[in-house]
Amino acid sequence: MSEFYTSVDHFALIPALMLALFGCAVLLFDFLVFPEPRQRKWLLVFVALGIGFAGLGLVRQQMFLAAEGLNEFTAFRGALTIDGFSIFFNWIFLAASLIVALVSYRYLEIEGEHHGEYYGLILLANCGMYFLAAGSDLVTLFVGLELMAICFYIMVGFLRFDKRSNEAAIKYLLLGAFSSGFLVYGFSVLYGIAGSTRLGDITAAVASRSPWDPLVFLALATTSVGLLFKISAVPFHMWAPDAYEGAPTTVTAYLSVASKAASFAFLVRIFLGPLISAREVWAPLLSAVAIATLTVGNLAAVTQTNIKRLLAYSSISHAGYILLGLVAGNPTGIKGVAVYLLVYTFMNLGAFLVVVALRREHILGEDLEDLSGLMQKSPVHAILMLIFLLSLAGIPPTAGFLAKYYIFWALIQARQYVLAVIAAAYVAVAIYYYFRIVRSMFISEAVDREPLASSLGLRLALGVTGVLTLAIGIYPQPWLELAQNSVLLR
Amino acid sequence: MNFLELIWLIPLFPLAGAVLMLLIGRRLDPQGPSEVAVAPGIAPEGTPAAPAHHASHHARRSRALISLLCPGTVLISLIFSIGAVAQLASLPERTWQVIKFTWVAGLPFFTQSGAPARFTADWGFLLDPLSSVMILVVTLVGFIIHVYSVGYMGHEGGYYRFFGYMNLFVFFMLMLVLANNYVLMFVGWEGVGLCSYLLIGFYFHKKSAADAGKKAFVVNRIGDAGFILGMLLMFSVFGSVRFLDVNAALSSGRFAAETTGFGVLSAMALLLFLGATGKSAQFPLYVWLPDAMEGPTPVSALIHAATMVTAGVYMVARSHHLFRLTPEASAVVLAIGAFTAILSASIALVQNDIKRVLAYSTVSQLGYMFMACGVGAYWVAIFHLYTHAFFKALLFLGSGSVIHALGGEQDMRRMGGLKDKIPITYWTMVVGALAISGIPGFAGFFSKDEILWQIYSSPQGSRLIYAVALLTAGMTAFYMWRLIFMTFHGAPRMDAHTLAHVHESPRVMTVPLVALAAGSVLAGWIGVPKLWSFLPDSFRLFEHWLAPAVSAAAHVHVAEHAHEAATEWLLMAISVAVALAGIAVARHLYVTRPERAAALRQAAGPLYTVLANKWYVDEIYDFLFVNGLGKGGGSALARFDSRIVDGGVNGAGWITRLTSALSIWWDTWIVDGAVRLTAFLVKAASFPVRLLHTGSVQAYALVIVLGATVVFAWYLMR
Amino acid sequence: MWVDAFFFYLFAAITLTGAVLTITRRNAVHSAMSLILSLIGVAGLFLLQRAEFLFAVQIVLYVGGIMVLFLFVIMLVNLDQAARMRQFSGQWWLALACVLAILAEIVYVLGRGSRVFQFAPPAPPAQGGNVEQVADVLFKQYLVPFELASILLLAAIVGSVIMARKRV
Amino acid sequence: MSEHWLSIVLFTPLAGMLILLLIPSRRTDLIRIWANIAGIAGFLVSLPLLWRFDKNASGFQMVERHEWIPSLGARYIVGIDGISLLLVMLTTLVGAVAILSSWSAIQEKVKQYYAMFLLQQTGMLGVFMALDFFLFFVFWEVTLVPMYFIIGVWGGPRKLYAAIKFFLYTLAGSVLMLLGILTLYFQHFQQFGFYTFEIAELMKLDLPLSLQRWVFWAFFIGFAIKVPMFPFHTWLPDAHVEAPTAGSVILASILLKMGTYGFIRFSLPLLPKAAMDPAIVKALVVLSLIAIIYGALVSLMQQDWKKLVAYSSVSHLGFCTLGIFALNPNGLAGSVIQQINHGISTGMLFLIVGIAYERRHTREIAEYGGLAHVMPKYATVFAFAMLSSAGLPLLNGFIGEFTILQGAFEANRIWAAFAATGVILGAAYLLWLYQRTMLGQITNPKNLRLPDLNWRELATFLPLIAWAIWIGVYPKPYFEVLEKPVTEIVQRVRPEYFRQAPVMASAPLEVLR
Amino acid sequence: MLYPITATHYLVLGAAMLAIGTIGVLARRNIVVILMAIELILNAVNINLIAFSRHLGQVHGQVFAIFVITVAVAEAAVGLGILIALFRNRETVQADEINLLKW
Repeated sequence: MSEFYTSVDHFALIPALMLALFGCAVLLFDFLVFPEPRQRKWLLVFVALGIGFAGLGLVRQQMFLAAEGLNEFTAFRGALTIDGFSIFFNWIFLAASLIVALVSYRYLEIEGEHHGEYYGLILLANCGMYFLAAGSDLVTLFVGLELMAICFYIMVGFLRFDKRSNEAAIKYLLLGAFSSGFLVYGFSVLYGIAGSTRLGDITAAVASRSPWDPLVFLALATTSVGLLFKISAVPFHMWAPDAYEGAPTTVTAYLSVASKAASFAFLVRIFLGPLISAREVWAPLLSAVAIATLTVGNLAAVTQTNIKRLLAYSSISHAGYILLGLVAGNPTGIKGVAVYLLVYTFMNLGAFLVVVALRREHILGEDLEDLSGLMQKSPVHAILMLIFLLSLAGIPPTAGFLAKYYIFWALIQARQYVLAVIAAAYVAVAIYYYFRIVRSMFISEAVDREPLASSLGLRLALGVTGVLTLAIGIYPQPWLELAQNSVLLR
Repeated sequence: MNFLELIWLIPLFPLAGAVLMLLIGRRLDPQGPSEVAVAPGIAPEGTPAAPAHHASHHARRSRALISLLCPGTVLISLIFSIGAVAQLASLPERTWQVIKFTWVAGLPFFTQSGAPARFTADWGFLLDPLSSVMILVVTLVGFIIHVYSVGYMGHEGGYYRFFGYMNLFVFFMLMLVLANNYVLMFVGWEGVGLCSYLLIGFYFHKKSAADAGKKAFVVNRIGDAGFILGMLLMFSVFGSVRFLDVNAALSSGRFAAETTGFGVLSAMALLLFLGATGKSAQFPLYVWLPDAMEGPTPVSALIHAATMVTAGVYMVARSHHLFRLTPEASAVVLAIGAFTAILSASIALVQNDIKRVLAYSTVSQLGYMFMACGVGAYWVAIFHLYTHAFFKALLFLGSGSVIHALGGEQDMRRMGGLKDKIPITYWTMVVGALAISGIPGFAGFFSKDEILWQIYSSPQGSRLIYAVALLTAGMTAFYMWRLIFMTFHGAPRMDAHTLAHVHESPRVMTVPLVALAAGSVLAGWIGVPKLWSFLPDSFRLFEHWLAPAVSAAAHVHVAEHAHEAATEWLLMAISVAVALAGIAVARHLYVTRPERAAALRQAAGPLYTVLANKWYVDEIYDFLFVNGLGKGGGSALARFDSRIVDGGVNGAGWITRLTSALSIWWDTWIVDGAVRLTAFLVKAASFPVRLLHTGSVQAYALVIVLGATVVFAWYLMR
Repeated sequence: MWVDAFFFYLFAAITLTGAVLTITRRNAVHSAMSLILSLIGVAGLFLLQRAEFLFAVQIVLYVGGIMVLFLFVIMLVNLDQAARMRQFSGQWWLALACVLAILAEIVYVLGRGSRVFQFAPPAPPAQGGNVEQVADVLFKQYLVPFELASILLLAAIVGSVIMARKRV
Repeated sequence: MSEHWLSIVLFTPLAGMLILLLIPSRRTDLIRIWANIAGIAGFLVSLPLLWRFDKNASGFQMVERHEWIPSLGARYIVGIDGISLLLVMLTTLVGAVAILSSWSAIQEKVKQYYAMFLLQQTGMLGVFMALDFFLFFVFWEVTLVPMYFIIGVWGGPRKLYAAIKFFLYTLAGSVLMLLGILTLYFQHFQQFGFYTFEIAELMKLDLPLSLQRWVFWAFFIGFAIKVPMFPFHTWLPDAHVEAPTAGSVILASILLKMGTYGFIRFSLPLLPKAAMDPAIVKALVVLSLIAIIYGALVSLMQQDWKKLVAYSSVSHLGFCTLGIFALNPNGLAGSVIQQINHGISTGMLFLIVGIAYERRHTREIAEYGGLAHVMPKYATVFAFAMLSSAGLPLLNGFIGEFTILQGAFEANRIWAAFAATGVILGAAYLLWLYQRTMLGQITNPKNLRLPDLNWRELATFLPLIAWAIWIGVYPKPYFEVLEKPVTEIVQRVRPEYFRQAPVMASAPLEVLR
Repeated sequence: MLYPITATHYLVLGAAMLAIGTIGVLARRNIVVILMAIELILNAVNINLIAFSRHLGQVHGQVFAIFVITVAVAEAAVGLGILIALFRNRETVQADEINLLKW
C-alpha cells in the first residue's frame, strides 16, 4: 500500500477490479482457451465468478462501513465515494448483469451471433456502471459513463448482419456521443465554476452562488441534456425505442434496466450533489420533463404492436415516474427512486426475458401476435408475464405497486397534488397497453404451435425475477430497509 | 280454547295450504301437456297436444285432496275467526293485541318534534270490531268462493296453482286486516296485490291476461308509493305506526284538527288515501280493475269484488282518527268517491261484457264506500263493504256460472233467454241484483240507504254529492237489471251449438250461490236504519258493534244534525223510487221494447260512444303515457313507436319510454361518449407521438436540440 | 499582450474556418482535411494557454491517430457515390435556426456570466514544467479514471474489431 | 387457531386455489369437484363467525394484527364489525353459489376459471376485513385482475371491450383513491409524527374541511365508480352482459358492494366534515336519486335480458348510496341491508338469466316467452327473485328499501318522494320482464323442449331463497348486528345527532312498547 | 471588448465550436461527417477546459481534456466500426436512409 493506493482505495476498487479482470479474462479465454463453440458455457462460469467476486467486494464494503460505523468513505482522494447508495445500485447492476448473462446464451445461439466478447462486454459495461454509482469526480463519472455507453453501443449492434441491429447501434452511438458532448460541455463549465472536478468541491462552489447564476444555469442545462438523454426522458428519449427495438433482446433488457439504473444513479449524484442548491431552477424543469415523459411514453405505447418497442415506450414512462420522485425531492422521493429502480429492474427484466423466450429458430417473436395464446402454449410464461405486466402497471400485490406508491407518497408529501393526479391518470393509460399484451396472451388464439425457447439459464432467470417481483410486493420490508440504507446520507 | 291468543294463527292456515300447494301441488295434480300453451303455427314436435278436458278428467281424482285441503284451511280460519270474535265480544274494551315478535327492528331516529323513537314494526295482530268484521267477511266469503272454485276450476289446468294462489291470497288478506300496524298491514296490502297479479295472470298464456296482471300491479304500486310515504310521515310525526299508538297520539289532543289549513296530518291522510285509490280502484287509478277481469271468475269475485279491493276502504276506516282531524283530506275522499261512483256507473251502463259491467259496478260501489268515509260515517262504509261482499260475490259467481254454462262466452249480446235453462243461477242473481239496486229488505238497501242518508245529513256532505249518489243508485239499478234482462230474458242470441250445451252448474257451484244469495238477503238485517224503530235494537247489531270503534273520535265532535224523521222517510222513499225507476227503464229497454234500446243508442250518439269507450280514460292514459306523439309523429317516430311503444304497459307509459330512450341515448353518447372520447383521444394522440419517431437519427438529434433551446429560452424568459 | 491577442484571433480563425469547412464540404476527404485544420487551430490555442503537453497530445493523437482512422474509413466505405448526393438533410434550415438561437442564448448567458464570474487576469502558471504538473495530477488525483480509460480503450478496440470483422 | 379465525376465512379460498393449481388441467371433473369443495369450505369456515360475533360489542371484533411493512407503517390488520360481518357472509355464500352455478356453463379453461374465482374470493373477503388502508388497497386491486379475466376469457362476444372497460374504469378510480389515502397518511404523519395506515389511527386525524373535501372527492371517484353511481355506471352494463353467469353474480352481488362499503367504512368516518358538507351531501344524494330513477327507466327499455338486470343494479345501488348519505342510523342500516338484499336478489336474477342463456344461447328478451309452460320450477324461482328484487314485503328487498326510505325521509322528505318512484318503476320493469319471458304463449319453437331446472341448479337458488325469506320475515338480527357500528358512524359524522336526546343512543327496543 | 483576451473569449469560441458541431450533426447526411462534427463538439469542450485551467492556474482542466480526447478516440473508433458494419449491410452512409426502425 502506497501513497497511491491505500487499503481504503482497495476496498473501493475491488468490485470494479474484479469485473474488469474477469471481463478481460473472458475476452482472452474466448479465443485462447475455449475456441470451440461448445466450450463457451465455461465463459458463463467466468461471468458468474466475476459477478460473484464483485458481489463479495460489495459485501466487504458493507462490512467495512458497518465495522467503522461510517456512512460513507472516499477513496482515491475523493474520486470514489462508497456509501449505501453506491452499494445499493451496484447490487442492482450485478443482479441485472448476471441475469442477462444467463439468458443470453441460448438467445445468441438462436441469433447465430454467439461470441465470447459479448460476456466480456457485459462485465466491462458493469464496470463502467460501478463508477457511475460510486464515482464522485466528474472525470471518473464521465469516463465511467463512456465505458458503459461504448460497451452498449457495441452490444446493441452485436448482431452485425442484422440491418436493424446495425441501425440501432449507429443511432444510439451518434445520439449518445452527441449528448455526451453536451454533458461534458456542462462538466467543463462546472469545472470552471469550482476549479475542481470533485463533486464535493463543486457542491460548495455552486452553493456559494445564486441558484440563478448564469454559469450555473449553463452547466445545469447542458448537463441535463446529457443526463436526461441517458435515462431517456422526453424530449431526449428519441433514441430509446429504436435502440430497444433493434438491439438483441437480451441487450435491450440489459439496456433498459442496468443502463437506466446507472444513469439514474449518476443523475441523482449530480442533481442532489453539485446542483442541489439550484433546486429551485431544476425542479420545475424536471417536473415538466417528467410530465412530458409520462405523456409521450404512455401515449406512444398505446397503439404500438411491437412488444419490444412497446416496452421501450413503457420504460420511457417509467423514467417519468422515477423523475417525479426526484422532483418531489424529499427523502421519500429519493427512497422512491431507489425502490422504483430496484423493482423496475426485476419486473422489466422479467418482461423482456419473456420476449427473449419468444425468439425461436424461425420466429422473431417481437410482435404482439407472437404472444397470442401463450396461456395455452406455455402457462408458466404467460402467468409470469402477467405478473411482470401487473407490476409494471403498478397493481398490488406486485412490487410495481410499491414503487409507484413511493412516488405518489413523495408527491403528496411535497404537496404536488397536480403532478400526483396526472401521474395517477397515466396509470390507467398504462393499463390499457399492458393489457393489450395480457389480452393476446390469455384471450387470443395462438398463431403458431412452436414451443418457447428454453434453457436452464432462462428458466432460472425467469424464476428469480418472477419470485422477486411478487416477493417484493408481498413482503417488502427487507427490500425497503435496503433502499432506506441507500439514502441515509441524503 | 283461547281463540284471542291464537288470532295470529288465523292467517297461517291458508298460508300452510298455499305453501303446500306451491311446493308439492304439482305432484298432487299431475299436469298433462295441456298446460303447454303454444302459439298457433308452432307445432310441438312429436307430442300430440291433448285437449285440456281429457287430461283433467284423469287428474280429477287426485285433485280431491286439493279440493278438500284448500277450502278446508279457509274453513279452519273461519272457525278460529268466529271463535275469536265471539270471545272479543265478551271483552269490555273490545280490543285484543297479540305481538309475536319485532319484525322490522330498525334503529333509533328522532321524530319531527325531536322525540326519540325507533323505526320498528311488530309482527303483531290486532283484533277489534273493525278487524273482526273484516276477518269474518274474508274467511266466510273466501270459504264460499273456494268451494265454488272447486267446481268452476275443475276443468282447468293448473288447479293446484290456482288454489295455492287463492290460499296465499286469503293469508295476505287476513294479514292485511289483522295487522296491528301499518307496516304489517302493508305486507298484506302488497301481498294481496301480488296474488291479484298472479291470479289475474292465471291464464298467463293469454297476453291480455298477463298484461292486465302487470297493469294491476304497476298501477297499485303507484298507490303503494303513496302508502309508503304516508307511513314514513307517520313515523316521523308519531314515531310509531302501531294503530293503537297512532290513535292514542291523535286522540291525545296534541294534534289540532286541520280544519283550515293543509298540514302534515292532511298530507299523511292524502298519501294514505293515494294508496287506497290504488288498491280500491278509485279515480284516477281505477283503470286496472276492469282489465283485471281477465282472471278466472272466482278470482274476480273474491279479490276484485268482495275483499281485496275493499282494503282501501278498510284502511281509511282504520285511519279514521286521522281523517277526522283532516276535513280537507276527507273532502277529497268524498269527492273522489263520488266522482268515481258516477263515472264508473255511467260506463257500466253500456258495457256488453258481463264481467266488465260487474267490474265497473264494483268500482262504483267502492266509490260509495269512500263517500261514506268522506262524510265520516266509517261504520256505514264498512257496513256497505260487508253487504257488498255478499251480493257482489254472488253476482260474480253467478256470472261465472253463466259463463260456465255458455262455455266461456262473456258477451251479453250473445246471451239471452237463459232463465229457464239455469234457474238456480238466474234466481240467485236476481236476488243479487235486487240487493245491489237497493230494494228494501235486501242487504244492499240497508247499507246503501244509510250511506245516502249520511251524505245528506252529515255536515261534510252536500246536496250535490247526495244528488250524485242518488243518480248513481239509479244507474246501478239500471245497468244491473240490464244485465239480468240481457242475459236471462228475451230470445237466446247464442249459436245453436252453444245453446244445446247450456247446462246448470254442478251442485258444488250452485250451493255457494244459494248461500251467498241467502247472505245477500239476510246480511243487511243486522244494520237496519234507526228510523225503523219498530225493530228491536238487535237488528242494529252492526252499528252497535262497530260504530263505537270507528267513531270514538277524540275531541272533534261531529255533531249530527237532528233531522226530521219525515225527511229521512222521504229520502228513503226517493232512493227506492229511483232504484225502481232504474229497473223499470231497464225492463222497458231490454225486455219490453228492445228496439228502443237501439234507437236510444242512435239518438244518444256521441254520448253513447263516449260511454262505450269508458270516457276514453284508458285512451287518455294511453295518449299521455303510452302512445303520446306516436300517432302524430312522422315515420321515424312511428317506427320508434312500433318498436318501443307497441305492446307496452299502459301505466308505465310512453313518457317513461321516451325518457328511457333518452337515458340510453345519454348513456351511450354522453356518459360513455365522454369515456370513449377520452379513449379515442388517447389513441389519436398516440399516433402523432409515434410519428415523431420518423426513424431519422438527425430528427432525433434536432428534438434534443429543440429541447435544449426551450430550456434556455425558459431561463431567459423567466 | 497584443501578441497574445493576435495569435488568439489567428488560431480562432483557423479553428472556426476549419470547423465550418468540415461541415460544409461535399467531399468527405475534404471534410477530414478541414477537420485537421481546425484541430491544429485548437492545438495552437492550447499552446497559447500554456498547455504544452496537451498541444502535443492534440497533434499526435488527434491529427495523427484519429484522422488517419477517419480517412481510412472514408476510403473503405467508398464515399464517391455519397459525394454526389444531396449533402444536407431536409431539416438543415430548422437546425440552423435552432442552433443559432442556442448559440445566441449561450453567448448571452456567458456574457452575463462573465460579469458575475469576473474572469480575473489569468493566474500565474504553477511551478514546474507543464508535463510534470500534468503527470502529477493525473496519477494522484485521476488515477481511477486513468485506469478506467485503459479499460475504455480496450472495450473500444474490442468493439471496433467485432464490428469490423467479417463473418467468421 | 381461534384468534386467527378471520385469517382462516380469508385465506381458505386462496388455499383452495393453490391446491387447485396442482390438479392437472385435463381432469376437469376433479377440478370442478375440488373448486366446489373449496367454495363450500369457504362458506363453512365463515359460519363460526356468526356465533363468535358479539353484537353488543362496539368497535371491531376478532381483530388480528401483525407487523407487515414497518417502514411504511402498513400492518396486516383484519377485523370485522356488523357491517363487515354481513358482507363477509354474503361473499362466502354467494361465492359458493356462483362456483356451483358454473359447473356446466364453463367448458373450457376450467382450471384457470376456478382459480380466478377463488382468488377473487380472497380478494373480496380481504376488502371487507381489512382495517389497514394499505391492506385494503391491496385487496381492492387484487379483485380487479381475476374479474378482468373472468369477463375477458369466458365472456360473451364483446368480452374484450367489456373487460378492459371494467378494468380501466375501476383502476382509474382506485388510483385516485390511493392519492386520497396517501394524503390522509401524510397528514397523520404531520399531526402525530409517525406513519400508519391503520384506520383507527387515521380516525384520530383532525383535518380542515377544505382538505377533507379534496380527499373526499378522491375517495368518491374510487368508490363511486365501483358502486357504480350515476355518471360512472356505463362500465357496468357492458361488464355484466359480457361476463359469464357466475361472473355477473359475483360482480353484482359482491364487487359492487365494495364501493358502498368503502363509503361507509372510509369516506364517512375518516372525513366527517366533508361527509356532512351540505354541498357534497346534496350532490351525492342527487346522483343517487338520478341513479334510482335513471337505472329503472333504462331497464324498462332494455331488449337484452341481462342488460336489464344490470341496469336494475344501478337503480338498486342508488338506493344504497341514498341511504348512506341520508347520514342517519336507519339510512345507513337500510343501506347495508339493501346491499345484502341486492346481493341475494340480483344474484338470483343473474343466475336465472344464465340458466336461460345456457339453454338457448341468447339473451334477447324477444327470443323467449311462455317459458313458464315448459319450465315451471324455473318460472317459480324467477318469480321469487323478481319479487324479492321488486321489494315485496316479507321478502328481503322490502326491508332494505323501506328502511332506506325511512332514513331518506328523515333527512329530507323530497328525497324519499323521488326515491319512491323507484319502487314503482322497479315493479314495472321486473314484471314486464317476467311477462315477456315467462308468460304468454310460447312463440318460439326452440323454447318448446327446454329442460326445467335440475337439482344442481335448484341447489344454487335454495340458499339464496332461504336467506331472502329470513331477511324478509325476521330481519331483527340484522338490525341488531348493525346497530352498534351504524350508531358509531353516525355518532362520528354527526355528533350532534344523538345530542338531541342522549337517552336515545342506548334506548332498548322495549322503551316504545 | 476584443482586447485583452480573457477566458470569456475562449468560452465564446468554444460555444461557437459547439454550435458548428451541432449544426454538422443536425444537417449533414453523411454519417462520417456527423462523426467529425461530434469531434468538433468535443474540441469545443477542450477549449473550455483549457481556458478554465489557464484561468484558474491549474492543470486539472488539461488532464480532463486528455480524458475527453481519449473518449473521443474511443467513440470515433467504435462509431467507425459500427459504420463499417452498417455499410456492409446497407451500402449507404446517409443518415436519413437509415430508417428501418421507426414509429
